[in-house]
Amino acid sequence: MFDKILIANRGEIALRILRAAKELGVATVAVHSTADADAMHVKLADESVCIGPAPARDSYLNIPALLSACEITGADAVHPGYGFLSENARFAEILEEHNITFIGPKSEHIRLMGDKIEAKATAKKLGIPCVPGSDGPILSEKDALKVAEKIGFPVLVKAASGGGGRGMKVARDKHDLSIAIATARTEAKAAFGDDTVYIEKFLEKPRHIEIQIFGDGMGQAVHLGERDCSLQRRHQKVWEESPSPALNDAQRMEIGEICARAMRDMQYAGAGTIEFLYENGEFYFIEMNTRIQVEHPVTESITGVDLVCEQIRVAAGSPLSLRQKDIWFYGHAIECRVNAEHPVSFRPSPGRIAYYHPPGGVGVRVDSAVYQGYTIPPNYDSLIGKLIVHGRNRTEALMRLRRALDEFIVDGIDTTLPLFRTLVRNADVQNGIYDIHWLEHFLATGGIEPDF
Amino acid sequence: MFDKILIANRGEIALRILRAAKELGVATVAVHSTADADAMHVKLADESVCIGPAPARDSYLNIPALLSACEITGADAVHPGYGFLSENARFAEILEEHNITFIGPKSEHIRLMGDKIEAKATAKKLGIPCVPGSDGPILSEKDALKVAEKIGFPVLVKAASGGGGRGMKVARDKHDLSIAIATARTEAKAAFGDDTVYIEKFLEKPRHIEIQIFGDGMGQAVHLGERDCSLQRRHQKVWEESPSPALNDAQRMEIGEICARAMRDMQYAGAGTIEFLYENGEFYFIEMNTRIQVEHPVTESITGVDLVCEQIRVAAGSPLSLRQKDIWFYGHAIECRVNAEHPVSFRPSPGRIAYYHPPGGVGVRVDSAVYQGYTIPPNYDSLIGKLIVHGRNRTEALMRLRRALDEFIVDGIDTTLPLFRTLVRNADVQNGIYDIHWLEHFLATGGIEPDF
Amino acid sequence: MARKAQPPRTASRRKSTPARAPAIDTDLLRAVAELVAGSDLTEFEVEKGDLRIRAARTPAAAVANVVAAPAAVVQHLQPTPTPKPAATPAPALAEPAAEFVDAVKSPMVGTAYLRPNPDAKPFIEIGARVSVGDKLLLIEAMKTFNDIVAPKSGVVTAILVEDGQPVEYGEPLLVIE
Amino acid sequence: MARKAQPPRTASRRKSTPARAPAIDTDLLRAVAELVAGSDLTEFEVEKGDLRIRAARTPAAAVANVVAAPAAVVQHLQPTPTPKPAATPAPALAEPAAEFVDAVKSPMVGTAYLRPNPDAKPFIEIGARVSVGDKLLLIEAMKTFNDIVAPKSGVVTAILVEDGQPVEYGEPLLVIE
Repeated sequence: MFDKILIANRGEIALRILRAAKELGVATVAVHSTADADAMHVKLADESVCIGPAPARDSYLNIPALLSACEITGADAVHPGYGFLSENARFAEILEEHNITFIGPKSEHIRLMGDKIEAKATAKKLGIPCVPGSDGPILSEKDALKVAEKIGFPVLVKAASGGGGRGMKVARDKHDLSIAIATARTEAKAAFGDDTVYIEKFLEKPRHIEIQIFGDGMGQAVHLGERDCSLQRRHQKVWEESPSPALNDAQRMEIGEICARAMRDMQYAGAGTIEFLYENGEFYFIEMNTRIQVEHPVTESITGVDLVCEQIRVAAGSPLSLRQKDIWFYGHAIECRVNAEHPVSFRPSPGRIAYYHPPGGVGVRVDSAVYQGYTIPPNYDSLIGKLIVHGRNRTEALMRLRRALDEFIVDGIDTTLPLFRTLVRNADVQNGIYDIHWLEHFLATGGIEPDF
Repeated sequence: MFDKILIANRGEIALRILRAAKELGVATVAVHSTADADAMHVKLADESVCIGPAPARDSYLNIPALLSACEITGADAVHPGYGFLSENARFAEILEEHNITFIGPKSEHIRLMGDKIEAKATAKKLGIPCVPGSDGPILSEKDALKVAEKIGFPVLVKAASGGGGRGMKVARDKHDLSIAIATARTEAKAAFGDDTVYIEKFLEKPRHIEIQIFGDGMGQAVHLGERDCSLQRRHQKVWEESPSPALNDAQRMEIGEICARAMRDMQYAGAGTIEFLYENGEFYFIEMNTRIQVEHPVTESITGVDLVCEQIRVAAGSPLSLRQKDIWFYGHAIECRVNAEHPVSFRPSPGRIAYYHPPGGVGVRVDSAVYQGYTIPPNYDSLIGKLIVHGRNRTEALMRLRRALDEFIVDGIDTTLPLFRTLVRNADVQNGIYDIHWLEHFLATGGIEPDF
Repeated sequence: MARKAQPPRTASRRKSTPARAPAIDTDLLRAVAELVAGSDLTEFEVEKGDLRIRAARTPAAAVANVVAAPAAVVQHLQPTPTPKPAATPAPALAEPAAEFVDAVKSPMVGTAYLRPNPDAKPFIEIGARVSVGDKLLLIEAMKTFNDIVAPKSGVVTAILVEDGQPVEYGEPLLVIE
Repeated sequence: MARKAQPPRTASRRKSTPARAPAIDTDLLRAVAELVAGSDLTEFEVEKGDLRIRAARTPAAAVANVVAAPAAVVQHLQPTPTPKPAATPAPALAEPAAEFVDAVKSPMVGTAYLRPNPDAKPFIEIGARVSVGDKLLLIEAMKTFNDIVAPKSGVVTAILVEDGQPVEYGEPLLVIE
């Protein structure tokens, strides 16, 4: 096991990592920008190092500063969390060169899955179902049309280096197609410096369903079921749950086993998530995230497995603590991402938390790095906490979520709690009838009371 | 299902009941003394009624006031929690006479188990293992000696109406015996107005292990495993865990099934706990509590069953939501009872909570009715919250408890948090090697740092 | 809407009168009255859902030791409002009843009656002069009617409950000055 | 021991210097210095485990706009203290470094060296007069030694780091007046 882990992140995930390290008896180093000197994980860590000014590129993305922090504290491993350098293959390599363990997959796997076209080709090769489309970049319009006609309109033109919804255009017919290609190329060139595009079948009303996998890097791998993250706003997940209201046990085990087998073949190490669109009983690979995800507690709740501890154990060379046959799924879990944003306008609301009281009691978990008197800096994302509930079944989880949301108090700033209080009372949400467009449509109808 | 439940209690259990009712969609009435007007469950309830002044006998024990509160609010059921009127058979009967459901067992069972001699006779008849001793009250010294010699010294002389350690005397030989009987009689007469005493075998270093049972009142009953509550101070439980470090699966299922069968025979309704002393592989019945216990979350954590919801459901006439074969025990749970007391002197410390920050994250549950700015009144018991952790095994639970205790902040008053921070680091506790005297001996050695 | 830091916002959900009767939330009334009485306001209005409260007063001259004129309170209330989630900030008004330190308070939980029977005249009315021991109202608890009598002599300056209203322990019933 | 309500008591666990060296917790030093300098105290002592800090000052006459005499700080520190649970209230002193607004601060994380090599004399000493651009110390980061030069001319009145001490971004290094 490691002696000392440096946590190369901030916010709730930094605290999550710190908790896992403490539970394993490993010392912790918190690194932080000047804006995060008062962060909870900084206060709780064994040591802390200020690594730079508020802008992330000068602190949390500053590889030399992180290396120096490892050096002066003697940390022998780095947990990158999510975002920031968590999917930066170069960072993983540099750490390795300095004999510091990167708690994550092999750098070659990070790199492979970071390239959308490469990732898709790999997935296909590994037997993971993919969206039909061009097998690689589109070289000409003629080429594009041939593919589009083969898979059938509507199709989606996507930038190879894209992400977060940028560089994506729908074409509903032949005429649309050339415009879509030109627009996607221009956007992608501007945003990512790379105008490579490819074509995929466009799904009208898919759900977002992802499979949590875990590998030991030596050919053992398991899946831990799915998460349904279809409730999204601007491609940001808002509400995640497991099991998906759309899947039955047979479907779950089938897609799960496909993913686990692929990871065995890859000799993948650590936690990963294979994201799919799901429509009419079919799964279509979107991408693979080679890190822990924001919504991992949903899986922890229904499996009883501590995924971050498991990441650390595996990175330290231990075998997986579980086999597929030991993993069961009990009950139902839901996570709400509570943001410091106005619940109607979604305008960020940094500032001082005047009163904070998280909910408690049976089946309620709160992962939050804020506390009363804490000032949320304006420099980073607006996630202030995750409320995760677990119940014996989906109804129990929903009722528990409702009561927990009603107990949750965050005063002094705006939060998206009113959004969740509305969602948990919505009939479509209660019935599990939603796709990735549902929330945007719902928000467009203006059903949220800001003081709810 | 009920329309409206009146919560005839205060503190964390009142909030616990409120949460269960909310999750079942039932309206709630909080009743409170003048000292509890600011209590969290009062703030969260749909309605609240002040039923009297601070002294419990004029408020929480005031049956006419509780009935009037039911009447003016239209509550159709009363949950008594633990303590106060929870084991008052007369209260259950009066409610019944007013067509209000008492959420608890039949009044005859409360009465039966409230009388120690009757309870033991019933347990014996139902096949529950008992401490060998006199089959009823001791009528003469000669009689007492005959019993003592049959079961072997040392023996314990106990008051039939006793409780909380009062009216109990150990006799190690014939000479001790007559003194012990006389002293116990005098104490019992003074404390309970009843000098009836009986004799039992005295166990030197037993553990306290109790079985959680649940019946539907119609002959169905299940057990939900055991809780080990051996860590006690002055007969008050301090730390409870499940499974017991002392039992194996076969022992657990054997004693559990004995208890469940007894409850089937009794046609017991609702939650109950059968308490045993355990020494050298044998169980000895102590008493049965016909109510929810403080430490019920330990069982909820390892079984996933919400016991308070289940109490409400069964009282409303529903069948049990589970059969014995559906109940499994997953992982390990530990509860610490955090009191507003000095951690060394145990002097109560009522007052205003200046800063409150409960721990969060995976596997951590906090049941507490306090909040920042809340003033703990001096009129009631000093329990301010329960920290419950759950892990995949005992080691994970202990490490999680340690990290959660280190995150827990309650400022402005003294709490017993330093006691638990010490216990979780103690080798005997870590090894599960303790009996009901262990904690008293440990405290006598003065190992607690008040600022730990 | 102003946020209040503590006690928890959920405090706003408290209502001390039962949901089945279109009863008056006396805590709120008292709080509004206090708010206005202790201020320079001459008029104050609160509206929320079906509920509307308006309070007005004639400003007293700013002379030391002169008691402010009692605030007049008007309340309209429709039947039971739909339950709202706990966090909905209702008009947040803290520490009610503190100003009625001299009021006659209910010694028990029950239902207050201002008349001996539904057809009779009230025991007392505002402005009535009462002597120690005079019957003021009845509180029904457990099917028994309990007499509430005047603890001192004086003039009844306020009656704070309505006929048939449920009352808590310690709830102010009326003021004798 | 006094309790501090916020930030969480666990704050006390923070130590900015690595556990492997018996280094001086300069934050704490500065905080104690500030505490004493900004007060009427003439002497102040903190003791916790192996650590003992004593600060004393000659009281300045109470004349407006006269800068208080700098507090003298003495520190004794044994090798790495045993880790303690987070809640152990160490001497709780908030907002260090705020008073060194004019100090030369570290532009990076690394290890500070006061000498060009272990056998050489220090670049500067207290009382030295320096000009803009003069080399003050080195900070090693990623095996590279980075020169830290004087941003202004003046006299070095304080050196806040020791030779070989790890420094954070923004940590005050020395004061030029």
